[in-house]
Amino acid sequence: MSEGFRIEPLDGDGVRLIGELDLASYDEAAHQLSRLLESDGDVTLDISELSFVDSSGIRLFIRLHLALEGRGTLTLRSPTPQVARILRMSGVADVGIGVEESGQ
Amino acid sequence: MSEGFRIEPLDGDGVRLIGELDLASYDEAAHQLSRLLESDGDVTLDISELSFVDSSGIRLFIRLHLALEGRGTLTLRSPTPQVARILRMSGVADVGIGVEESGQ
Amino acid sequence: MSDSTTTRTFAADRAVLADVRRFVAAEAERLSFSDHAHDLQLAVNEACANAILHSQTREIRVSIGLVGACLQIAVEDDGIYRDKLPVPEVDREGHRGIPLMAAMVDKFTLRRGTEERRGTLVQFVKCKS
Amino acid sequence: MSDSTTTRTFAADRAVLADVRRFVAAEAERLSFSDHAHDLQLAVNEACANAILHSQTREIRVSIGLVGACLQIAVEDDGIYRDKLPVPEVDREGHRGIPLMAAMVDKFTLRRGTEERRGTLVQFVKCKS
Ligand SMILES: Nc1ncnc2c1ncn2[C@@H]1O[C@H](COP(=O)(O)OP(=O)(O)O)[C@@H](O)[C@H]1O
Ligand SMILES: Nc1ncnc2c1ncn2[C@@H]1O[C@H](COP(=O)(O)OP(=O)(O)O)[C@@H](O)[C@H]1O
Repeated sequence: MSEGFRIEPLDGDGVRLIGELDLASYDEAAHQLSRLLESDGDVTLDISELSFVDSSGIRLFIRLHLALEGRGTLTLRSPTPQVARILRMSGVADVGIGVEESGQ
Repeated sequence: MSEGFRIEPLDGDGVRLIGELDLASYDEAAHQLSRLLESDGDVTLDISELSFVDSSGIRLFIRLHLALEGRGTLTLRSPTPQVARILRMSGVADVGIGVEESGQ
Repeated sequence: MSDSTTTRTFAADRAVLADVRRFVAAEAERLSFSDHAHDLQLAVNEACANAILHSQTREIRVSIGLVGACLQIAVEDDGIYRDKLPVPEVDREGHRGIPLMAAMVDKFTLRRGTEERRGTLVQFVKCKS
Repeated sequence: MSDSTTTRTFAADRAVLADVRRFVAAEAERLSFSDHAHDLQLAVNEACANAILHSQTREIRVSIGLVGACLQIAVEDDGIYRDKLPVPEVDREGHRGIPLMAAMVDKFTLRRGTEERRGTLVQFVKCKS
């Protein structure tokens, strides 16, 4: 995995994405996150410590969303302002991905 | 319909597209061609007199192809060299649309 | 662009696309670029179609001239570029206007119209091969 | 570009993308464009990712400098631009690299590498708002 990206389990439920999600970290991220799809229901990713996301990252979020096939909702929690802007511009919220900005 | 585009029935089977297929002629072309999908089987469009096609035209061909859902094949017959080049560049043959260039 | 630049203004209506293409072909011929007329027509057609579909402009200006040995075409509207990206995985559309126009020319430039400076400018450069 | 242009060469490998972004951020700071560092990083990241994925180049050159009051960045590979368009309706991919990079800057230019003149050049201009 790219030294600049990792995924950590959260105390309660779900996982936290940390670092930079790009073409270099895509494969490993996709592999790890696909396991979250095995259990039924909603998937929440804490992205408060995700400092950068590129088109590969957007692609990954949209693939996860489509893989859920309505069995649950993908939620991206607490993006930094810059990541939130890229998510908005990419239209991910418009296709049904939950984006919970801090303070909401 | 745009004065520069029309569709004519052929003597035998199928239809001929004549003129310029663009954003202006798209709606009427889509409407007329959708009727060809009602009968089962292959759909062949003679495009030897189609002098221009833009991204709307490519979109129409791909939609017809997808609407056939494998019940038959869409074939574009005898494109002019310029239209053939745009079809090649657009990858329509790669997704299963038949493109029969003259002399084949 | 040079002295011999021609500019024509078109209404932002899909019915003008055929006129736009005729204008491009005539100018390409005047400037000895007939060999490239089709590719230039298609590029300008796509840029105008985008202005018509996405910019809410009332008119579109198309300018054609020579810069050195190359033909340069500018397509300008008075709108704001729509930054929100489509999601092709979900909308199932091709969104091939910009890729197609870029593939038709040697150099493609996009200057997005914004709220502070309205007007999206698309510029094409085509050189003799 | 001006005298103060910095050029760095990177291997065409996805592992360099983090270095590319650090380089862009450092140069943006040097040239007083820190406010725009993120957008410039993302634009250059996408251009380099495309060179890595599509151009078969061995290396990528990134140049950053000022042109008047604007920052100009060039990303160049040694490959041939892949003209064949994807078919998003069928491949179900987003193909948002070029739309995304274009949305990050004021002006986006693409000069396609061809067999006769290899090397795709992507150029970004970002001005203070
Ligand atoms: N002249 C314009 N004014 C405003 N937005 C534009 C303009 N040209 C392009 N766009 C934006 O760029 C997007 C991509 O354009 P394009 O590649 O032609 O595909 P499509 O038009 O099918 O979406 C458009 O959906 C729109 O958001
Ligand atoms: N540097 C490059 N060299 C060769 N081809 C390129 C380059 N950049 C882009 N392309 C072509 O442009 C297409 C669109 O690129 P992009 O918008 O980033 O989407 P994607 O990379 O997902 O296809 C690519 O599929 C490729 O055919």
